[in-house]
Amino acid sequence: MPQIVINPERCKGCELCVQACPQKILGMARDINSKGYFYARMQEQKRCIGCRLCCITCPDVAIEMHVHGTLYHYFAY
Amino acid sequence: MPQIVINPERCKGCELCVQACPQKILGMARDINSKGYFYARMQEQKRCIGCRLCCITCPDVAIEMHVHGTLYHYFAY
Amino acid sequence: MQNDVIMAGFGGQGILLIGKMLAYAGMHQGKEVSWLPSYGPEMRGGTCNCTVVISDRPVGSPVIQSPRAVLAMNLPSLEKFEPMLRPGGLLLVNSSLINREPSRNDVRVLKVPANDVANELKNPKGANMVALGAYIGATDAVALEELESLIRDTFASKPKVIEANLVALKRGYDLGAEMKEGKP
Amino acid sequence: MQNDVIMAGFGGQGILLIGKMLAYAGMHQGKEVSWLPSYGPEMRGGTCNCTVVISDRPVGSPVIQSPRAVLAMNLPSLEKFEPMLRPGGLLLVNSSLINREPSRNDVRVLKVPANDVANELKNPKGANMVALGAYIGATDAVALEELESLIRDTFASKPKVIEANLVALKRGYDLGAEMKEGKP
Amino acid sequence: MAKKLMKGSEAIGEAAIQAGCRLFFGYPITPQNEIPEYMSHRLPQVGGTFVQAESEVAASNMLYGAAGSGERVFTSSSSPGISLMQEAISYLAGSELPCVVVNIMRAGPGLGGILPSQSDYFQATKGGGHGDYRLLVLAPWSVQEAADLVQDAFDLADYYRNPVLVLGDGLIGQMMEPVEFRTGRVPCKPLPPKDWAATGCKGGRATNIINSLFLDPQVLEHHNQKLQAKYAAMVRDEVRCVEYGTEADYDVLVVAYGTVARVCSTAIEDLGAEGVKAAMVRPVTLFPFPYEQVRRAAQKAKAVLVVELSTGQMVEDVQLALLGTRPVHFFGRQGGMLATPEEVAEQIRAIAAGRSGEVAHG
Amino acid sequence: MAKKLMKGSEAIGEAAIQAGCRLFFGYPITPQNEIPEYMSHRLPQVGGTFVQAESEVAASNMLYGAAGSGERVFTSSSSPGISLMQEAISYLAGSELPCVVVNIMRAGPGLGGILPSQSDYFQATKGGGHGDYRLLVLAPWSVQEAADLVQDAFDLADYYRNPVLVLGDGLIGQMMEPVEFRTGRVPCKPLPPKDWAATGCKGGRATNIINSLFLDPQVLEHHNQKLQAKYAAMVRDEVRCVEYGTEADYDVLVVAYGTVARVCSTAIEDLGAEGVKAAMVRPVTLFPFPYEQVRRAAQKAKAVLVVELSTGQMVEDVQLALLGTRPVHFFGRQGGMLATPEEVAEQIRAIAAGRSGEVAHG
Amino acid sequence: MAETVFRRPEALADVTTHYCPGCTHGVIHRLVGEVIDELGLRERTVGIAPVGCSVLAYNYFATDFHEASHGRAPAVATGVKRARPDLIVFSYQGDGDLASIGMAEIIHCANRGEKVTVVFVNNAIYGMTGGQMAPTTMPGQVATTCPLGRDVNLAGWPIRVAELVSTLKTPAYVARASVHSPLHAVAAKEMLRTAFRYQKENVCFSLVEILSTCPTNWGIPPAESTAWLEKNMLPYYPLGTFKTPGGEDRAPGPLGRGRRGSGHAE
Amino acid sequence: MAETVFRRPEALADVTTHYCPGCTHGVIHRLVGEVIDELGLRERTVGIAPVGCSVLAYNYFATDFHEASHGRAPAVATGVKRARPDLIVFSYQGDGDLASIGMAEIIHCANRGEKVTVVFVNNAIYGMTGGQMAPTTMPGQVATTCPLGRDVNLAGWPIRVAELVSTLKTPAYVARASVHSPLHAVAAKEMLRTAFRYQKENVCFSLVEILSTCPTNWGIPPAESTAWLEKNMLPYYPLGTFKTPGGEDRAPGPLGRGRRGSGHAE
Ligand SMILES: Cc1ncc(C[n+]2csc(CCOP(=O)(O)OP(=O)(O)O)c2C)c(N)n1
Ligand SMILES: Cc1ncc(C[n+]2csc(CCOP(=O)(O)OP(=O)(O)O)c2C)c(N)n1
Ligand code: SF4
Ligand code: SF4
Ligand code: SF4
Ligand code: SF4
Repeated sequence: MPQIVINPERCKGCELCVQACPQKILGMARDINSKGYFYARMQEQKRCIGCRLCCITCPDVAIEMHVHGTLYHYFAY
Repeated sequence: MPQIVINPERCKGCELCVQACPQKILGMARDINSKGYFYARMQEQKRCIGCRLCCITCPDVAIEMHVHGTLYHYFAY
Repeated sequence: MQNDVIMAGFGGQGILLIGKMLAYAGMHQGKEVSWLPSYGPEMRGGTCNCTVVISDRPVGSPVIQSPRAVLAMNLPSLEKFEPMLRPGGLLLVNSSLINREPSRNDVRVLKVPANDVANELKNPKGANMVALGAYIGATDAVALEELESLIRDTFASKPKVIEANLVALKRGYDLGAEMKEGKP
Repeated sequence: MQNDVIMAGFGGQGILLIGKMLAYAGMHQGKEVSWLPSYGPEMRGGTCNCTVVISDRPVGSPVIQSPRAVLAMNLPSLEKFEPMLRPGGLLLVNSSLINREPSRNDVRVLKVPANDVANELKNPKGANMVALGAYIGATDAVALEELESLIRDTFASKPKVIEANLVALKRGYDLGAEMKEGKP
Repeated sequence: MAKKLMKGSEAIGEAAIQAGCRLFFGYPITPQNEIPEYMSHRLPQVGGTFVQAESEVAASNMLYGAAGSGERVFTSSSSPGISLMQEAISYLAGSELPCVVVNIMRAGPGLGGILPSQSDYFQATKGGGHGDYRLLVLAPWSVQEAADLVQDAFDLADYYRNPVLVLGDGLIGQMMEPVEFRTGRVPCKPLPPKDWAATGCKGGRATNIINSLFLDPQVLEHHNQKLQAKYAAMVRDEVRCVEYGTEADYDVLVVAYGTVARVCSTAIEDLGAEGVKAAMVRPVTLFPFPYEQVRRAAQKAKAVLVVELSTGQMVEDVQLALLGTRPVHFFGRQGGMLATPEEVAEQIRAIAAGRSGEVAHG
Repeated sequence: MAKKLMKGSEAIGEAAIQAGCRLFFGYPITPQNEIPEYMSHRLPQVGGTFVQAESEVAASNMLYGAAGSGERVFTSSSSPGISLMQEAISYLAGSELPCVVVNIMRAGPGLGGILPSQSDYFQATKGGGHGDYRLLVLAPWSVQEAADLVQDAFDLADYYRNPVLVLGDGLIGQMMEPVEFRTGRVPCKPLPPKDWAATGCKGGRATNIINSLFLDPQVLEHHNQKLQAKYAAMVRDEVRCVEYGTEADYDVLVVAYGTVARVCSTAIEDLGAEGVKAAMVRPVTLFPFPYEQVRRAAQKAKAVLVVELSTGQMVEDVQLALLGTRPVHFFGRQGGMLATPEEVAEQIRAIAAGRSGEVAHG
Repeated sequence: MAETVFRRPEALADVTTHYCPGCTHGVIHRLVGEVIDELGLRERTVGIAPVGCSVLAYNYFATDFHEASHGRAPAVATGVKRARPDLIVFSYQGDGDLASIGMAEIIHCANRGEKVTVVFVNNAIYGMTGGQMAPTTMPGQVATTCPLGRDVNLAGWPIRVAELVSTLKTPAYVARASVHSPLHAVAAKEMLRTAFRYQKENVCFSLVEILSTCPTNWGIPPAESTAWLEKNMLPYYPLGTFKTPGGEDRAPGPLGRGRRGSGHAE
Repeated sequence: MAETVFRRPEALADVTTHYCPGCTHGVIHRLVGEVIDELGLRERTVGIAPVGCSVLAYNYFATDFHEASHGRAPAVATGVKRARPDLIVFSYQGDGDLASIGMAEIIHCANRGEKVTVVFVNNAIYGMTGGQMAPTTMPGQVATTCPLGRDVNLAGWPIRVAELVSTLKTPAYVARASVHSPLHAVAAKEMLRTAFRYQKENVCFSLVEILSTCPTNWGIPPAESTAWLEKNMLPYYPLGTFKTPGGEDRAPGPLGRGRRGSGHAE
């Protein structure tokens, strides 16, 4: 099972990950981080397919992905 | 009838015209000009066919060509 | 007589604009003025500020070390400029975004909930006008009328905006004036 | 004691070479020396010259305004440098290429038909050696032996050239020596 | 025209246009990007031409071509970019081409920073390029003065057939002040016809050649002496400086130029209250430098204080002016840090009270 | 090694190799083409690398990369090419990179000519680039001294982490004199380890960064002060000059550097016969300038004569040294014309006889 | 027990960058960092930062770095590589830096065949200085120094760096990628890996041009910037490999004589 | 009564040049002069001299002239043309001047589409400074800074300027000619005429690269230099027209997708 971890302090709220996610399970928080940005958050972890597109698209390396058990990748990266 | 006029003072003796002349009627003088160069001279004006290759090839514009009567050029220039 | 103020806030809060308007108004009133923006590192984002001087005599240094007034539209600005304010000076705080108390007690503090007032007036972008109004209300640095006509020229094409901004400016002015008249 | 000479001629006459040889010889004899070429406009052709100074004390100016000797291998050189020669100095003229008389009468003139001598010796390129020999013959600026051994080293690979040049040098030397001994 | 509130950079651009300049070649660099940006939208409106060059090297050589064509032209940059122009500037001076170069100085060395500085004084006044040449250097202290000097710069350049450098700092470039452009302004110098320009040898006139190469050393020496005579004329006729409070008597004379001089004037006024007496000479032309004026004004003072946003460059010219007749003190800030009135006042106090050591060489 | 007769340019190249330099980046320009040419055949023989750069701008930035890698490296050029290096030189100084730059000066301004000149003194000593920085400047007067100073230059550069400029003229570059390269030469300075070099952060050492950008003005000011402290140390410890005849008494003190100083020495000797008494101070380091030595030597003289192949640049430093205590006279030739012993002697005579006017400012 | 399958590469310092929200400079940084890690080069890599928005790259990569003067990174890289051929040297440059002021340096660095890697970020604008026209700015695109949009009759057409460099005869690897979508980023990484591998194996000079966004100076929100890039830049800047070290000569021949193939005079 | 059918063009001053015997700089000067005369442009032409052996071109042409700093003639030409679009502006540059130090200026001048004409003399060497390696020096050719001959592994392959410039998208006329034989000179003149005509008609930027000899620094007598050029330079520097203003885009496309034709995204 994939798990997405977003670091709110590193997020600049560009929303590229929200756009990139094929499952549309990422969204923006209502409150701002210390830098004044509305940051991204995971809304439905269980629907995440672990494609890593959000991680790859994030310009600020604010997203990490962990896997519990095994997971087959659709593409090598 | 073509007539070739070589200015000995302008000639630097590079011999490019001698090489260019299809009639091989140009040669180098035995004596030097004031700059110390052995200069080119016409040896057999009457065999000149007026092709202008010597004029065109001379880097120092030392060669002029005059025509008495009419003359047909092999190529436009 | 000289009035000088450092205005500071987030990038999008329209700080530089109200600074320029203040300088313009001063100029129109025949005063000597200067407007100096912070131009930070060659890169985007972050906070910004500007220094405005309005004086009867030619402006000496356009850089003011200990200003007579500080207008802080957000917390970072308060933290950066409060210490520089000269004793007895005016500290204008945008209480909508700043919830901590100023730490200086040797200055006059004027709290203006600029964003709340602006939202109230259905003119959320007008918080800077509220703050500007409050500043002149409390200092008479320039005449209210001067700024009003300036707003009319500036937004000539957008009558709606003019109205909204005039109202915001006036509301701020009254808040500032109250303090001047020593009201709570 | 100081010897200095300006050597000048056409590009191809090997002037710079004999200048260097003279300087080398001086150095090997433990003297202070300098060799300075003319480096004209950034382009090819034309005449060239060099100034050689051989002295017992460190060489002051490597640029000599009024040299103790002038070695002129062609007419332009004579015309350019004759006037600079200091009174009583040595004017060495390559009479093979220069048919006009020197105009100075306050200097010692040594005419050497360098090219004729060289051709005679079947060593047409050796005119510069003849001239060099004549110069030291007339001045003893350096010892003949010094130059001879230098020639041996320089052309070590080409024994023929060595021989030819040694002969040319010696012939020149004798012509120079004659004058020194005041012969016609 | 009525007064307008303008950024220094824009005022500089508008001044050039008012002076009849219709050509700008430049490359972006902070803190003067507003100059090319202003020219890029303004020039087309007046039938002029703006070209963003590929580099400062290219810009300065485009300047050469346009100036050699007899047109009024200018470029602007900031410290690192000006360093890249040094070869071309030497060529412009050597070929005697009239043009205007604006340097809005930032802090160095190297990439340094982008905040105000005055550390290019030596480069500007002694010649950062090779060879013996001089630029006429003008240093404004306000937006209005920047506008006025830029217009004069074009006249001076044409009159002397010499590049003129306007030396400002980040403050001048960035701050807004009221500016007025006088209508019907007359040139500050008579403008000789540009019959030397390379514009095509029509009607069989002899060819005009824009050139700085003289292979014959005698000719090149003569050319150098001609240039020196021109610079001597500048020294004789073009020195500009402003004195503040020198009619009264004072203990300390401050010498400063550009925006930092404003800081000094504030300091001097504030000190008046305390009874500390100081006056100021502000050079407006850095070359030619007002040696005579500084020398004269220093007579009344016990000591002289030079204030610069550098580690001390103009201070050498002040010492050359005084030649030991008065102690010379120096106060400088670097790296974009600005001297404040308070700091300068403290320096003056210290000197007046004899609490400060003077500058020495070697 | 035994004495060899070498061209100055070749001696400079060989000296660099003797000093352990294995990298040369440069671009051809008269009168120093023999330096790159010599390096191009010599370096491969000793396992070094020669790169003909596409320009002086590129060469000076290649220098930056190689110096930042901790290797000994040098480049050479002549006046116009050195002007093109000004931005990079400011970067090299700002990033504190040890390297050697040779300028074989030719006459300017602009393309000028190719004959000897000393008209880049200001550029070399005051800073032709932007910002407050200094180069250590060494000026040889003979081929042997050129060879010696080039070797010292590498040591000084490494010791101070600063670019060192060797300032010669066309004569130094072109003339041949005997040279000796001492075997087993010891560095003229202790050589600190180059642990700051960017050579890959092996074994988890913190990353090394070669940089001159400091966006925080406080940090940049601090960096500037650090640099100034370094320059102050050079002023304290590195001044070099040679005095001639200053032990005897004399009426005129001559100050000259480089090959023209040899002309002056000849003139002084010739005058001895006439009973005209003169001595000379020859600065070997132009920065730091021997202010103190010039001041001391001038005490014994009635007047001072400065001789340069320029319109007068070093003369300002001499005036700063004397601060009016002695009259300063100047004699210069330009454009590639060389001062002759006769001319200089006549100048000295005139001064000794009080027949000559001194230099003034403003 | 959880395994981390995506994390910050070791070659990237664990700091927040100054880049604007959504600026893909950050993506390119990460891709380069990942490649350096995967090839195991971090401890012998030296980067060259340009003058541009990425001027602070020396703070963002966990490798030794030089900060070069504007446009000269290829010359600095040459200096480093010639001094220390054992090091892996890469420059990271913007389009103003590389294609405007630095044109001579990049052409000659490539032509000498310096064994370095150039990461060329083409965002069609000058970012750091606030949005002036770049040599790569698109026709009609508005910039602060072309307020009416780039006029090709006055400023010429955008320069295509990959095409230009690929026509030099000296062997090299030249390619163009984009990072406006995650899958394009994956392809970009592949090209970067190839480029660094060629250097690691001491084969040739390599340059990867990467199309990137500048939401701030384009004046377009990040999420829309990617679409703008795709629509406006991709057609003019085709993606792909333009030159490989062993491959054919890419220079055009004289007209009428067809294109010069690898058969041409060696 | 005799008619003179060949004489010095009016646009060439009646002086002896400093060029070495047999140096074809002189031929190129004459061809340019003849074209200027034939198009009737002399009185409105301004030439830009480079730094190189042709630095004194300002003395040899009977037109107004600028002497530019080394490599910057295209920038100077830009300044002149933008200041006075009514003038005919041409630069005359050597290969060190144009292809080495001046690479950025020529690429950008061409890319902006400045309506000037560049006469580029490629003699594969630095003449004026005494025979150092040029960017155009042939592989194995000896020069004073590559005493063992140009090693393409260290110095790269010779730069082909006509090819390089022709790949820019901005419309231009780009061609390469030679003057090593009279008939080649005739063809060269034809190209020069075309180039100047395009400028006269205000159509586009034009560049004509002309292969030329340097007997002095090649160390080959003039009469043999022409043969050396033919044998060594012609195969590597093919003659012909590389780009015409109306013609197709000459830039290579990504590999595998064939060559980019004029059909490509405009
Ligand atoms: C010599 C010099 N000229 C100009 C500048 C100003 N400058 C800094 S960055 C830059 C261009 C930045 O644009 P680009 O290279 O495209 O990089 P980006 O910021 O878009 O990533 C310029 C012109 C400078 N620092 N130095
Ligand atoms: C800034 C600068 N760098 C270098 C030089 C020296 N220089 C003069 S001409 C030249 C190159 C000449 O070669 P090329 O351009 O091929 O022309 P050619 O002489 O072969 O006709 C060089 C390097 C210079 N004058 N200025
Ligand atoms: S991509 Fe990264 S920075 Fe952008 S919103 Fe998502 S997490 Fe935040
Ligand atoms: S015109 Fe032709 S035939 Fe006559 S001399 Fe000249 S080359 Fe020979
Ligand atoms: S300005 Fe543009 S390039 Fe620079 S950081 Fe912001 S978005 Fe990125
Ligand atoms: S050096 Fe070469 S290019 Fe120069 S004039 Fe002589 S032959 Fe011609």
